[in-house]
Parts: sequence; C-alpha cells; structure tokens
Amino acid sequence: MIHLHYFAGIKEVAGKAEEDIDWVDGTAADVLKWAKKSYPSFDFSSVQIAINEEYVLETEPVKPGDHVAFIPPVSGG
Amino acid sequence: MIHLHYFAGIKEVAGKAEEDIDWVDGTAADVLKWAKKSYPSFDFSSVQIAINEEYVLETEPVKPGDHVAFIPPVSGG
Amino acid sequence: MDAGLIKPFEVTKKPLEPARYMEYVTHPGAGAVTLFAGTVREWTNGKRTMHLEYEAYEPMAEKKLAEIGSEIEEKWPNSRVAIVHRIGALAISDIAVVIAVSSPHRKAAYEANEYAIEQIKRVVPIWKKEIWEDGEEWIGDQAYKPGGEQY
Amino acid sequence: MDAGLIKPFEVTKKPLEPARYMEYVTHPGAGAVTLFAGTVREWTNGKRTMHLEYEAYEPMAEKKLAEIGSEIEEKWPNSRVAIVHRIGALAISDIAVVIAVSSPHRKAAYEANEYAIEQIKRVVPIWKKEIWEDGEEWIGDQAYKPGGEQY
Repeated sequence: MIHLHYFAGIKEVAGKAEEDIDWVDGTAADVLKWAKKSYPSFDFSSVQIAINEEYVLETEPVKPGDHVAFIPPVSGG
Repeated sequence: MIHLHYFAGIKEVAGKAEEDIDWVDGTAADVLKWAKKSYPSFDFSSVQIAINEEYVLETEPVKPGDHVAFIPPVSGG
Repeated sequence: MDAGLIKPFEVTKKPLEPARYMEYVTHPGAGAVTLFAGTVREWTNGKRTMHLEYEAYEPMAEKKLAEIGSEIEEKWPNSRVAIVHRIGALAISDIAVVIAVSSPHRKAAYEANEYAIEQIKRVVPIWKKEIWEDGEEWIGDQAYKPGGEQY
Repeated sequence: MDAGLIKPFEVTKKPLEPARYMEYVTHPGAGAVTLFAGTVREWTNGKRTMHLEYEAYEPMAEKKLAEIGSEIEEKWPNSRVAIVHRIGALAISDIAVVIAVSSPHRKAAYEANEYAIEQIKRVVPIWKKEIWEDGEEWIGDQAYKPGGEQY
C-alpha cells in the first residue's frame, strides 16, 4: 500500500485530498500512469512527483508505505 | 547678513552649530573661503555648499538673508 | 511580541506579523535587514480579484522553506533568515508571505531576500486559487522539473 | 497603530517602528512590499562599535527624503514610499533608517527600495559618528558633487 496526496486542481478532480492504494513494486512513472487512468479529466502533463516530501525523477522506485504527492505547478508567494 | 550652518566635524571645530555673519555680495566660493580662513584646522576639501537647503555649485550667488550650510560627506543610512 | 517563540520556517493559517520576523533575524552582527511581504493585489491584468485561497503540502512546504533558509545562510555568510507563508482564505491587502533576511551588509540582504522569493515560486509546494466576480482558477506560475535547468 | 498620522518622510529622534511604514505603503494595488532597515552593527573591520550618534540638517534632510520618494513614484509607477531616519544616540541593533516601498510587482519593489538607500547615502545631509572603546570619528561615506557624475 502507498499513500497518495492531491492538491489544488487535482484534489478537486479527485474529490479527495488523500487516498491509499495497493502497491507491490514500481516507479514514480507507474504511479503517475495509475493517476492518469483514474482521473482522466485532469491534465497531468506538468505535474511533478514527490516521494516522502522530496521531488523525484519519474524513474524513482516507489516502495510500499511511501507517501507519493502529485505536485501541480506551484504558485506560492 | 547670512546664516551659516555647521554639522558633524565642522560643528565640533567651529564650536557651534550656527552663526550669522555680515554679507553684502559674493558667491558660495566666497563663503567657503571665509570659512576656511575662520576654521583653518578643518579640511574643507570635500565639503559641499547648500543654499537655502539646496545643493549649489560654488559659482552660485549668495544674497543677504540666505541660509548657507556646509555639508561634509554624508553618512546616513 | 516574543521573538523567542517564533518558528522561522512555517506555513500557517494565522495572519502574518512582519515585525516579529524582523526582530527574529536582527542580531548584533547585522547592519541591514530586508523584509519582503507579498500582498493580495486587487487587480491583475484588468481582472478584479475578490479574494485568494492558498493551499500547501504543509510538511514538505515547511521543509522546502527551511532548505531555502539554509542555502541563503551558506551563500551569504552571517545572514539570518525567516520565511513564513500563510494559507487559507486571504482578502485584498492581506500578507501571503513574509521573508526576513539580515546580513552584515545591505547588498547581501537585498540579494538573498530576492533569491528567497524566486525559490519559493519555483519549488515550494503551495498553490493559490484566484476568486474573481465571475469565476475562479488555480494559478500555476511555473513547473518544477527535477534535474531540469530551473534548479 | 494609526497609519493615518504617519509622516512618510521624516527625521526623528524617536525609535522607528517598521510595521507602521509597511502598513502606510500597503494599498489594494500593491502585490509586493519591501522594507529595508539599517541597523547598528557591533563590529566593522575588526573594530567594536559601542554606539552611534546620528546628526542631520533636519529640514533639508526631510526635503531630500521626500524628493527620493517622488523620484521613485515617478520611475516605478503605482509604487508608494515612506523613508524615515532616526537621529541621536543609537545602540547596537537599533534601527537607523527604514525604507518601505510598495509596488504592483516584486521586481520594482526590490529595485526601488535599493535605489532609495543608495540615494540616501549620496545626497541626504545626515552624518554618523562611530564611538568605539578607544575613540570616535565622524564617518564620511562619500562626497556629493553637484554637477558631478554621482547624481
């Protein structure tokens, strides 16, 4: 199982801020693929992935228990 | 008569912040000449002149009633 | 105001008090303190903002703010930094972000402060939704690409 | 704090309260407020400052501060400015000068603020005397030459 975190527009499309999904093995790219399929109305093209609060490349492995966050373009400040 | 204003090091050398001197006619350069003669221990080489609270060139005329200030290099901020 | 109880890198729902952060960064070695406050502007490109909503991935945002602080203290020696960002609903003129930087000299205090806001807009997971009279939208200033040239 | 009673360009013997000037310059058109505070630094070039004494040609200094404000509001449209300088005896970490600038956008707010401090150090008739353990000296940062290249 991994813990997913949604923000801003993704959160609105998903209708939730967090969810847990079953997970055995894979990369950040695989999680992104899962999200695109699950929430097809959201454009994930400029979304970054953070694992356990750190930005990662899509090749990064995702292990059970990890927190995976979808980070749309930030707009703080 | 004109009104002279001294600050910082000049004020300490002159022993006063202000004084009035007799004046009929002349330029800022003439006032500076008077000051150099009156307070020879102060180095006036980088002192600017302000007449009535405005920086002037040494060629500026000084008229009776004017306020003439000797402005050593400023160091505010 | 008890500067001792301040969290220098924080995401909070409470109104920001800039003076507290100025006091926090001031120290005997400092000759200059710069403070930046990002405030909610009413008009942008002819569109009137009614209010803003800010949201954050709070633990990661606080971590990133602290990282920016560490980078600054390394790049500009003897500087001290505090960066706080407010989230939730903000009205016109409310302060969204406060960056306070002290340094022995003024040039560094300006540069480091500007560096902080640029980095915030690049890497800190905080989002803003603009609410206008006739609609609303999440704003995306720019995407962060790890390994890319932005960082 | 009643921002309505503020003199935005002032030379004063009283301690400066930066927050008042931030509030004064903040307005619905502003998206960024920068504040600079010049503070009394304890050590300069290995010499320990005990305290500072500031002196001003007060009416001319206030006039020059206001002129800097006008220049900024002309160079950076929709900015608002306040500049105040304290005089008299200042202790370590006391604030000698506060510059507050608001602008629709941050770049202008930083630039205009830095412009203000550079101009202050060039043209405003204020002087500082450093008092060390073993002596004292009036400090002259640079001379102003009317008609010269500095202005």
